[in-house]
Amino acid sequence: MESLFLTNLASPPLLFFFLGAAAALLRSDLEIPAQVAKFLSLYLLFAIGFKGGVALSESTLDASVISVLAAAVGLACVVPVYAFYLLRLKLGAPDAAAIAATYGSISAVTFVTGTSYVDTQGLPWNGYLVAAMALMESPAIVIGILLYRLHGGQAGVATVAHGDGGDGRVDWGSLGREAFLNGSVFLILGSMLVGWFTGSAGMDQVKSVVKDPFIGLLCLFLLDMGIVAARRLGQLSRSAGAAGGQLPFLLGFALLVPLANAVLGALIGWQLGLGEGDALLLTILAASASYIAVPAAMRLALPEANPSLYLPMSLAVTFPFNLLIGIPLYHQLVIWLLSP
Amino acid sequence: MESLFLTNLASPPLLFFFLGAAAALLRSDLEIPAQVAKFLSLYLLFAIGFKGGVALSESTLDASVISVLAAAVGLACVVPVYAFYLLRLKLGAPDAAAIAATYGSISAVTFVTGTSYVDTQGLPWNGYLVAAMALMESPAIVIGILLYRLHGGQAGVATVAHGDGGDGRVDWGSLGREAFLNGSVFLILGSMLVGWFTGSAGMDQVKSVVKDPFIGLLCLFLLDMGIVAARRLGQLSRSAGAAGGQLPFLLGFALLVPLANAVLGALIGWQLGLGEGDALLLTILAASASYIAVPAAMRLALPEANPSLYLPMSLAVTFPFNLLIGIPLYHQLVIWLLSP
Amino acid sequence: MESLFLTNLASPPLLFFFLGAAAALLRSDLEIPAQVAKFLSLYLLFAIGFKGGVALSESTLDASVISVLAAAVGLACVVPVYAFYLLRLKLGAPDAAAIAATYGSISAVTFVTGTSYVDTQGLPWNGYLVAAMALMESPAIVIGILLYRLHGGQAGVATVAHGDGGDGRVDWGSLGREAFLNGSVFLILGSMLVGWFTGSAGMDQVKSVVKDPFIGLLCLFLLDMGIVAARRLGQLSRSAGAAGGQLPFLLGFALLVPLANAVLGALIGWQLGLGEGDALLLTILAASASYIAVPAAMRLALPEANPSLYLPMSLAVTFPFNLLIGIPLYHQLVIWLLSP
Amino acid sequence: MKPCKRIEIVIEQTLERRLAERLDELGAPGYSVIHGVSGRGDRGLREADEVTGTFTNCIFLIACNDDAVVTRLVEGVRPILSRAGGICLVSEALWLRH
Amino acid sequence: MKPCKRIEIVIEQTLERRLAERLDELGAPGYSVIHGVSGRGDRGLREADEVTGTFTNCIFLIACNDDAVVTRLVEGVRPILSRAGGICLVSEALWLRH
Amino acid sequence: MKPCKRIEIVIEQTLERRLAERLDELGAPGYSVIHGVSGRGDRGLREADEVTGTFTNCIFLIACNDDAVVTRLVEGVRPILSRAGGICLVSEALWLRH
Ligand SMILES: Nc1ncnc2c1ncn2[C@@H]1O[C@H](COP(=O)(O)O)[C@@H](O)[C@H]1O
Ligand SMILES: Nc1ncnc2c1ncn2[C@@H]1O[C@H](COP(=O)(O)O)[C@@H](O)[C@H]1O
Ligand SMILES: Nc1ncnc2c1ncn2[C@@H]1O[C@H](COP(=O)(O)O)[C@@H](O)[C@H]1O
Ligand code: NA
Ligand code: NA
Ligand code: NA
Repeated sequence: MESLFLTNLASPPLLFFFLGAAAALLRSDLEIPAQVAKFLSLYLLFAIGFKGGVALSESTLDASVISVLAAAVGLACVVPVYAFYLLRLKLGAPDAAAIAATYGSISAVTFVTGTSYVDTQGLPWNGYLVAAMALMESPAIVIGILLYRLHGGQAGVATVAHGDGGDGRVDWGSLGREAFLNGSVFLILGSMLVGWFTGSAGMDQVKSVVKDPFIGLLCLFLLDMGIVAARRLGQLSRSAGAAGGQLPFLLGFALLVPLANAVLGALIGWQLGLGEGDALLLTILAASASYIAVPAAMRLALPEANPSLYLPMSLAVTFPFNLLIGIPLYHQLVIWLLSP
Repeated sequence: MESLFLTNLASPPLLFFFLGAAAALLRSDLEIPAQVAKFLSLYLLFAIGFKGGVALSESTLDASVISVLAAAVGLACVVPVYAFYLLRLKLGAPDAAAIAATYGSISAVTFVTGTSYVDTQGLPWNGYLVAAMALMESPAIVIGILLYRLHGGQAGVATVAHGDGGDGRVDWGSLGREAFLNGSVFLILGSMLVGWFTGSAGMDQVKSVVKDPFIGLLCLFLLDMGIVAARRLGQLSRSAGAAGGQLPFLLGFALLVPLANAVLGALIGWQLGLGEGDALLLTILAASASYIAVPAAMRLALPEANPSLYLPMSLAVTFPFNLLIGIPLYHQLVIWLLSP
Repeated sequence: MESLFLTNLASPPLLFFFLGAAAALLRSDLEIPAQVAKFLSLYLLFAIGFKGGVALSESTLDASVISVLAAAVGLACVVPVYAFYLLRLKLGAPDAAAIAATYGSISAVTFVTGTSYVDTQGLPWNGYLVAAMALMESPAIVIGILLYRLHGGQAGVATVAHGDGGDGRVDWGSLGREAFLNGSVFLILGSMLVGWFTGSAGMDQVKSVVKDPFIGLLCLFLLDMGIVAARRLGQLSRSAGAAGGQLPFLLGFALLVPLANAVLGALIGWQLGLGEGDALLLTILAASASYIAVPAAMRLALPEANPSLYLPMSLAVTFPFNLLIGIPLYHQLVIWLLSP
Repeated sequence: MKPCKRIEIVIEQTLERRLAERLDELGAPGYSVIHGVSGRGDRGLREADEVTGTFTNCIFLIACNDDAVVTRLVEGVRPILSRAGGICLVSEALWLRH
Repeated sequence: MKPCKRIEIVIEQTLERRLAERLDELGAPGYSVIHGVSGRGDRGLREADEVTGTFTNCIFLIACNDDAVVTRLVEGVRPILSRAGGICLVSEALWLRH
Repeated sequence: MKPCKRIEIVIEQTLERRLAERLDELGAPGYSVIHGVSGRGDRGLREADEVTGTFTNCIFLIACNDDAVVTRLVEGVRPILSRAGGICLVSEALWLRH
């Protein structure tokens, strides 16, 4: 088991994440220009989507695949519900809804780092997990908003919450657009379609963009994420303090809920009879929390939720935790569950 | 013939163009950051220029090459003239001149997509076609301005048209700079020179930038072009409406003039005895309309022409038409002409 | 000897630098977007750092390595001192200090171009030279400031020089941060650490980013540097004129001091018994002058120094001189010194 | 040159499109948007360093010479600002008619 | 602090260099240029999304404390704006002499 | 809407962080920063074209409704500007309270 952690530690992407965090903590002026960082994130979605689509085109879409996708979506619908009621113990409805959506959805970058871990371990995995990832992004956004409407929509500021019209009604059109046509969701799904349609002939044409530089560019992107995550950490403690001394609760949530979700994910993978690589990736998906798609959508759908809570929780706590400890730990869990 | 269309359809660059268009039409917030999109366009010019230069260095520059280059330039001088008089039937001199220049010049990205089509079809082609492309960019700009001066320079706003000095004279210095030292023209020509000078030894040093990732990066650039093209389509119909219900005329122009030019290009290729790949690329050049070099130059030389006409016509109508239908159609035409 | 110059001339990176310079001189609007240019510079530091680290992990760190590193740092401490007193003959203390720091430090891009020259020549070189480069960046910054405090800190504007507090004291905390935690210094050192830690297994994962596209991306970065350098040349002559007709002195300095430093570097390399490649790289480091790390730090530590002097001197005079003539000349010098 | 009001709104990048649509609805004669703005305000530091736009601002500049429209614009953006943060400044200027 | 005029010009990115040269000719004491500006005006939406700069704007800010120069600048840029689009605003400010 | 001052400072990109810290010390209620600004001034052309930020500017916008703080801010940034270049403008505005 120890060796899983060590292998993980010696991976360049992880080390560049911590290099970036060190730069920010030491107040170096190192910074990836914003537009390039944005492009690197698009590149990762494009590449993982395309790879997944090509893999899909080479496998058969049978009942077992459908059941994995259904289970993944189910998980993405259940997690925000239990998370919301847990969070309501300490937080108002808007923050609880936004954080619940964040943890119900997934982090594509965590998944992508997971695939590079799985590849390094020499484990095979199936392309439809990319489809599972894409399908798990959006439901939590819708469910988060619904829970908020159910439990807080009647009060105060909330009456002018949606559509800015002051009439207290949900604007389903724009909510749907923010959930399902969100740039990152759209790009993964679209690239997956293109990859699936063009198959391995398409892959031959683009593999020196989609495959070869993948880990190297992931390093550069994680360098930036490390910088940003370290900067946000301080913000989290200030905001959580201002919100009534909730820091310990929020930190606990950001570390324990992913673990609980990982257990759920691993159990599902085991029940569905997935292979080691696939089960691990599903577990990583379950454990991950969104810091790109959901925050962007939440700012539009729920602006009264404080982004200085949900964004740092997922980016600066859960993400590094998953990268550093989570992935090898979940791997251990999966090995243990799958071993006869 | 059908199979040419299908092969073309299954090409990742084309599909990413339409994915981008779908994103924009569905109002997704997917977007390639502006500075990166600009850089990708520079990359494509750099790469195609370098490749062309290296190919040139490996071939002999004989009379037949010279005659192809001369024919290409001739075409680029004739097209804007007939296009201008055609357009004057419905439009004022500034718009007619700008659109004529747009269709007389070429689109490097269409050419680049054409080379990837030709490569996919396994057809050989010669580097001097890149030189032909570079030489075809600028003449139409100068001719467009000359036609405008000849036919409209005397009236109204036009008297302060050039050099902003209100004296009605053409500032040839800056016109020449805009036509021939335009960033994109300069970069293609310059990269071609470097490629030609350093030859295959130079190519060995840079081929993993210039060659390998070419199609993959073209996909990402066309994703962005798809987004932009779809956004501009609406603008075209509004502007053409405002200009007096000219939409049908302009759409007809944007579809039929490229076809006519393609026939001209194919005939020239056939007369000059070019091979299938070369003749097809020359045809594609003839059929393509500029949406990078010429619009930038026109804004400087002819600001009273409405960019909401000429830019969407070439970017949102002619470009996708060429990509989707034009290239395989021209291929069919060339096969038919060249077959004994 | 002539052939060294010719080989150098036929290298794509060099030619793209001069292509960029030509674009700027001809007033073409060719330009690499600022954020991408910044990212390319970070990429080069990342790649050279990682490569150096991996090379380090494969060599043994013995006494001879330590002595090279010590000699390199020593050189970086001595050069700014003699340069400062030389410059004081004609310039005020702030400008003298800033220029001295510039020439005492090194240019990572010159080094990087040097490694591509050395590779092209088929000469082996050792990874610890990257460490030498990283260690040579910062000392000159600190020494420049110290010299300034020693010789000018008492007068006029200078009394509010540091920390903006008007109390005339050096803020060592922020000076140290600017010297050693400067983004570019930090990124080289950090990437070197990651490369050293992950070794050749890490290299296998990232080599299609770190190695393969290196020269091609260097071409694109140097294209931009050529544009910027040519633009700055005019500024240098204006500023030097305004500073009292110092242009000849400053040009002489920018050409002769690098030569002198090169001789120092070559002598050290020879004394330490380095191989041809290593000795040449050390010579190039000695001869190079900073135009990224030091200018950024100087603006913070010594804002009264005129950046229109020190930046153009290193970027627009010394850098192209080293690229075009310096590197093959230093190679000749090293061959001559090392030949038995 | 005719007198007009200059309205400046600093708002989160993610809300750019929504604010633009609102301005259109409210009859703004036009607007310009500056991107990639960082800043500090009641909600702390926003460093424009992050890929979602959540910690990035943009600045809208609106010139408007109809005072009734100015009032409508200001009242119309107020609820967005009070829910999502940001500031709005109004100042006097002269608008060059060309 | 001395009184001055603040001139703001929103113009198409492609014309940046030309406007800057014009300002130099007209004797502007200096200027600052903000890039990558999107907007809406008489000529429709300009989304700053396109590689030629044709649908991107930039904003010039000019501080000028000489009223004669201000008039010259405004009159000098008027023909550019009337042919190429864009707006120009003039407002009052105080300029810190340092 | 309450009256306030609009302070605009054009300063070199490399000094952004330092100026921001200074503004915090001096009690600015908030600020916004526009990046990638080019310009021309006493120290010549600055084309925002270079990777160190040495020839790039940024613009700080500060709204402040406390005149004592305004004075403190202006006096506090003056030494930075006189040593490093740049300009500072102060104008009147109304601040929308939301
Ligand atoms: N006093 C101020 N002056 C200038 N900009 C401000 C000010 N207060 C807030 N801002 C800008 O508005 C953004 C959001 O403000 P807030 O909602 O107060 O956090 C900040 O990030 C700043 O960019
Ligand atoms: N009323 C306005 N307020 C602010 N900016 C404007 C306004 N009208 C036009 N603009 C800007 O000027 C650009 C060109 O305007 P126009 O020539 O009217 O299309 C627009 O894209 C906007 O960025
Ligand atoms: N009169 C002015 N109007 C607007 N911006 C100016 C003016 N003077 C200087 N600037 C800006 O301030 C920067 C530094 O000015 P300076 O220190 O005078 O070179 C310039 O690059 C411009 O961006
Ligand atoms: Na999750
Ligand atoms: Na054409
Ligand atoms: Na040196």
